[in-house]
Amino acid sequence: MTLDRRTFLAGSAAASIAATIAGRAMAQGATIDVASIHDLSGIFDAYGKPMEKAMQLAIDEINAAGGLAGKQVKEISYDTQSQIPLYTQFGQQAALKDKVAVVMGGILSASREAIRPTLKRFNTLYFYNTQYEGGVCDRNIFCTGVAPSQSVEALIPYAMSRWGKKVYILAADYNYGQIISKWVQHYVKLNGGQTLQVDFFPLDVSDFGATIAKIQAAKPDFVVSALVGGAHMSFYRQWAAAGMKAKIPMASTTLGVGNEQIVLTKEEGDGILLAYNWSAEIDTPANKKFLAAWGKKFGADSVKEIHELAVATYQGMMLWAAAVKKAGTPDRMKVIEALETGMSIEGPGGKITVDPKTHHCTLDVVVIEVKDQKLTVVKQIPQVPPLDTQAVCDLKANPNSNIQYEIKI
Amino acid sequence: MSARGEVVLETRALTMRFGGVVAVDRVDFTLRDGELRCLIGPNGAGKSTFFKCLTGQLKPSAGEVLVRERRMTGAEPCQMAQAGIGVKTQTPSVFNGLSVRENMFLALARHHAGRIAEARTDEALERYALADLRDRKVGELAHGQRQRVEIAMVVAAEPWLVLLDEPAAGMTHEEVDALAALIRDINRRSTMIIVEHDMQFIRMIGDRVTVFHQGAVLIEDHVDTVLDDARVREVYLGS
Amino acid sequence: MDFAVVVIVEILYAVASLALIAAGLAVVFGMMRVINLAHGEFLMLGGYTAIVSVKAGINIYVAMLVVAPIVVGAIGLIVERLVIRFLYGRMLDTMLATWGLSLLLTGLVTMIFGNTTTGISTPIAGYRVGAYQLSGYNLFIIAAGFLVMAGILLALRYTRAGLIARGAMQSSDMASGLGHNPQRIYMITFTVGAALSGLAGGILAPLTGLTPTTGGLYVAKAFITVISGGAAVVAGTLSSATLFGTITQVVTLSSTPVWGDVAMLIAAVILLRLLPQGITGRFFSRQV
Amino acid sequence: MTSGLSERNRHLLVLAIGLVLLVGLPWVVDVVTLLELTIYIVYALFALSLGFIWGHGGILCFGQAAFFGLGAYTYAVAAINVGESSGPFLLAILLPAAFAALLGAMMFYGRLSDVYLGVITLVVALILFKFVNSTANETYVIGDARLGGFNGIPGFPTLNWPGDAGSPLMPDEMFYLAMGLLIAVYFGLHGLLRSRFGRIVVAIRENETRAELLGYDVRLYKTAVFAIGGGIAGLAGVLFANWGNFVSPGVFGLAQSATAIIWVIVGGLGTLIGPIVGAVLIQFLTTLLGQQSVVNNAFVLGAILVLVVLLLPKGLMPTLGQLLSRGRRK
Repeated sequence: MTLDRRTFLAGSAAASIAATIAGRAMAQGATIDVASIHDLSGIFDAYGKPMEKAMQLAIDEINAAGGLAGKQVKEISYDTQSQIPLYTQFGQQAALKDKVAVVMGGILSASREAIRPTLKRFNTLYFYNTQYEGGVCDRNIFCTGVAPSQSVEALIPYAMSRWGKKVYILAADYNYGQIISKWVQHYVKLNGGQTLQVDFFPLDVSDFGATIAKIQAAKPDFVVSALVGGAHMSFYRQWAAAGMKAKIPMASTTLGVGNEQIVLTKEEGDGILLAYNWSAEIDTPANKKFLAAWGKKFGADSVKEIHELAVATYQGMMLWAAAVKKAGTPDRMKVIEALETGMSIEGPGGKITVDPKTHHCTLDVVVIEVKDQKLTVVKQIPQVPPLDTQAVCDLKANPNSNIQYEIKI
Repeated sequence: MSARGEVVLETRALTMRFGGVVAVDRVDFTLRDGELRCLIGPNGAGKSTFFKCLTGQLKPSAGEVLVRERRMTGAEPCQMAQAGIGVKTQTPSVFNGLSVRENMFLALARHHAGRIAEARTDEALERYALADLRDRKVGELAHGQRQRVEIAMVVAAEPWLVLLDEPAAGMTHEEVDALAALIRDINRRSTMIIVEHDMQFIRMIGDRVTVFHQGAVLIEDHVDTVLDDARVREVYLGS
Repeated sequence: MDFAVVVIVEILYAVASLALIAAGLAVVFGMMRVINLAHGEFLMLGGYTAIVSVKAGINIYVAMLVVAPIVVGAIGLIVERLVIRFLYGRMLDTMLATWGLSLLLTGLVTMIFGNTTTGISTPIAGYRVGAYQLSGYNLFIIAAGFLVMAGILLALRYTRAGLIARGAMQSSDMASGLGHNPQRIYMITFTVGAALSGLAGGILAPLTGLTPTTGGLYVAKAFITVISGGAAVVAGTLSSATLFGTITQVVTLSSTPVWGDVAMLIAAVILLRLLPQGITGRFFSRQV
Repeated sequence: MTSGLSERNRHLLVLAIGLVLLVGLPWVVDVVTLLELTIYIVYALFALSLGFIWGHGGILCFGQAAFFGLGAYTYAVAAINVGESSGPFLLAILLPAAFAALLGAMMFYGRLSDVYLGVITLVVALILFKFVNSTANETYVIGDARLGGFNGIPGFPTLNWPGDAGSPLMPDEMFYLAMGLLIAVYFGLHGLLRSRFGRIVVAIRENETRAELLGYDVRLYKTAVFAIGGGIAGLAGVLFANWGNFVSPGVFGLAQSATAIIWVIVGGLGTLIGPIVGAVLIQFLTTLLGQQSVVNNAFVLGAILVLVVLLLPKGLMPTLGQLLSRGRRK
């Protein structure tokens, strides 16, 4: 995009476009503004609401410690209402009107892919703090959540060793589900297993009766669910209602990310295997401090709302803050360069380190079993690098790269 | 004044069924050039259904409609109109929301290009004595005036065959007299079929009359003969 | 063999749930020629009523089968008195006004409960057919669907109220001649339609999660089922529900739910193109 | 039409206001507001497409978003494949128009009307939505463009100066284009309605039977009107796609069709300015409501729709026109 053309255009709109494009004019306000763009209502609100709280907590802590580069940090929050087009719109507003230093946000991969081009076009730094399918290769974005080579890589062999080799995959029908289901197939094959069938479901499907019958006809050893959002919750209910819990076990790449285990009953959730970066049960000082701070700010009841994505958001915000401190300025390029030195912080989920080549993170992984509406850790794997994206992406060599790689199987 | 010209309209075993009800039952009907034919019959005799089969508003279940020896069975109303047939429906069917002038323009615009149609419209309004109503919305006019507008619209297109469904319904005595004169005038140029209820009116204009009963043709003859026929009296008055 | 049973149960379930979803709309459309586009929201309100009642400690069956229809019936009554009654005979205006109502109710529920998914678990355990596990709740829905349809049929055919209602729909003059106020009959019919929607919403609530916008998912299906069925309330709804339910489920089982839905929609388009008056407009005119 | 102004003067006034807004707005507002206004214009154009077929053609389409979405997606897919935007721009108008013609022919030659027409259009939009929504798999590609399913298509080449793929339109130029097109379409439709074709279309709305009995092939005219409406909706879709540089299946959604109906009914049926005013007013209100969280947006829109149907069945602009002329007469 050549957006530095036609600066001779008069008029205030044209002038302000020119100003935006010429580069973010720094040091305008008394605060450093940060945009939070999450789904705070609609069918993805279970993911978004705690992420927004995590932003608030992180900013409080940053400001309490004296702010950044001599200024307080101010949050500008947008609710995208679980509607993907609103990401584009709010992304534009954050970049052009609010002129924020960084955008933290995006939940579904679809929302990330909607907002990523906008923020790149308007030179606004972007942090995507969600576990996702991996492969994004773009110097303007940092991805702080777990990727398949971290979560799926841990989950599938563990589940296969417990239950068997034949797998039936259910996935949400958009880029996340499409790609993660390939990773699942990849790791199933790698461990000598067999994928019987992959079924995709649009996010508004809530009746899984026929599917449950189909799964039984296929007779898998276990089911892997990559279902997403409020409507897909009914799958777990219907699965349990049909009495399937005792018959076919299940692993999931998404359950628990929105704290589904506390919305589902014990009978519906128990025994499902998961793998993420964080569980409330991780016994480290950083995690204890984080839980205590959250409880203090939002009330003790609210602690159970914390989930994987909230923790990733908190860690993403803290990583950015550390980089601003190091660079001494919130200027986009300087912050990117600081992060690319391989910065790390100690977060509730353990040590998290930026991988300079991919802008993804090396982090700890825990395999989890749902028990009594809690995420019980059954296995810990320290410091797993983002091998999937590393295999295809090198931003040091190709800083202008701007695509999402997909695994071929 | 009996049949004079060639056959211009013919139906062969024309049948119209609605579900299990046979509204028109194998009707053979012939109309000759220049005729003024009345279709009569009690309510539910099938004359209106038969009429709608001729105008294209209903698609007959069986049988044929021939217009000047061309098969037009099941043709669309617009095709019937394009074949030169003008139709006035039972209740005034006009463009209520539009002005009298616009109504007339639309009647002419199918036959003439825009400019010519505009000019002809004003002529026609004069000819049919509608000029002083020209800017009024048709929906605001009295019932009789709307009937006049509709007949004028039908006739202005110069059809060779004019089909009228109960044109005298709801008219005052004076209006009926004027209508009878108008119909005789139209008949000088066009062949006509008139569906009618009002015996008085039929006597005024009558020539050949076809009587419908229970979906079939009961009798077809000159008006005087028909109205004296015992069977017709029985059908109309009940036994 | 076992799988055949499973397939049949799944098809029956799809037919029954379509019939349930459409029942309230069918009564209101069939009897009054009113297309209620807030129908989906009536279902949604039935669902919320049931869930709120259960969470307040009421027995789940009471909540679904008694509380939900009463509450939604009452809402229907209010809606009829405030809006619908001014619009009788203006089909298009009624559609638009009820569409507005649907937005309004969605907004209202969002303000009260938040735009978020809620749900309750089904009260019936699964059962076994040969090697297969089936949801027990599906059987409950099948029974409920057919009972509701039979109930409407019997009520219209054999009760005095049904007779009067049918008479009024044929000719409101006749009904008033017999000393019945057609306005009152319309009011009662609409209320009953709303109550049926509430009942359906309550029954379906435990199955799928509820959001304030759930109504939108229902209304299109109900609308298509009822219009394709044609004028006859029970025969129409049952025949189109059977057709669409079977198509949806067969295609879903052999591919995915999306194609199931798409197949149903395409079937609806073809059907309406061939039978513009709906199935019963052609084959069963003059029945209920 | 009765109004205080003569018809000619009224159109001159509309033209003048349109031109003033076209030239003046970029000078007085900042870029974010200009972007916001551009989307109002896009919606106004979409409303106009429905207002034309409904208010003048008498066809109530419950799935107008089908053509809007088709325009948006056609543009996105074609732009990715072609690069230069002129061809995709035209294609994205012609394809929805052709699709509307086909669908219209199917409906009107099958003599479907009223509710049945409503159901079919709604269902067709739903089918498109469901189909596009389930194309996330990489096997759904057209040329170089992946359909993307729920994700939609981000980052396709936006409109450029004709013939020069290297110079995309800037936000302010997008505004000029959208506003210019809105004015052009408005007066284009105005001229069409004054032509013989347009007068027959209005006559068909007034009384279909009479028009047929006069020999007009109603099916053909309605199909043509529907196709024109589809083309305009497609044009609005193209602009929408370019505005956000993003399309997703939501453009086919029920909500999209529904809002258009609200715009038209609030603004007023049977006028061309009504749908435009309706779209801008309602969208402005939506934006205002979006900035607070006390009252829900849908709640207010729904209430407005109910009240308009009950109290102002003709819509805002025609009612306003009547009031004005009554005021004059006194």
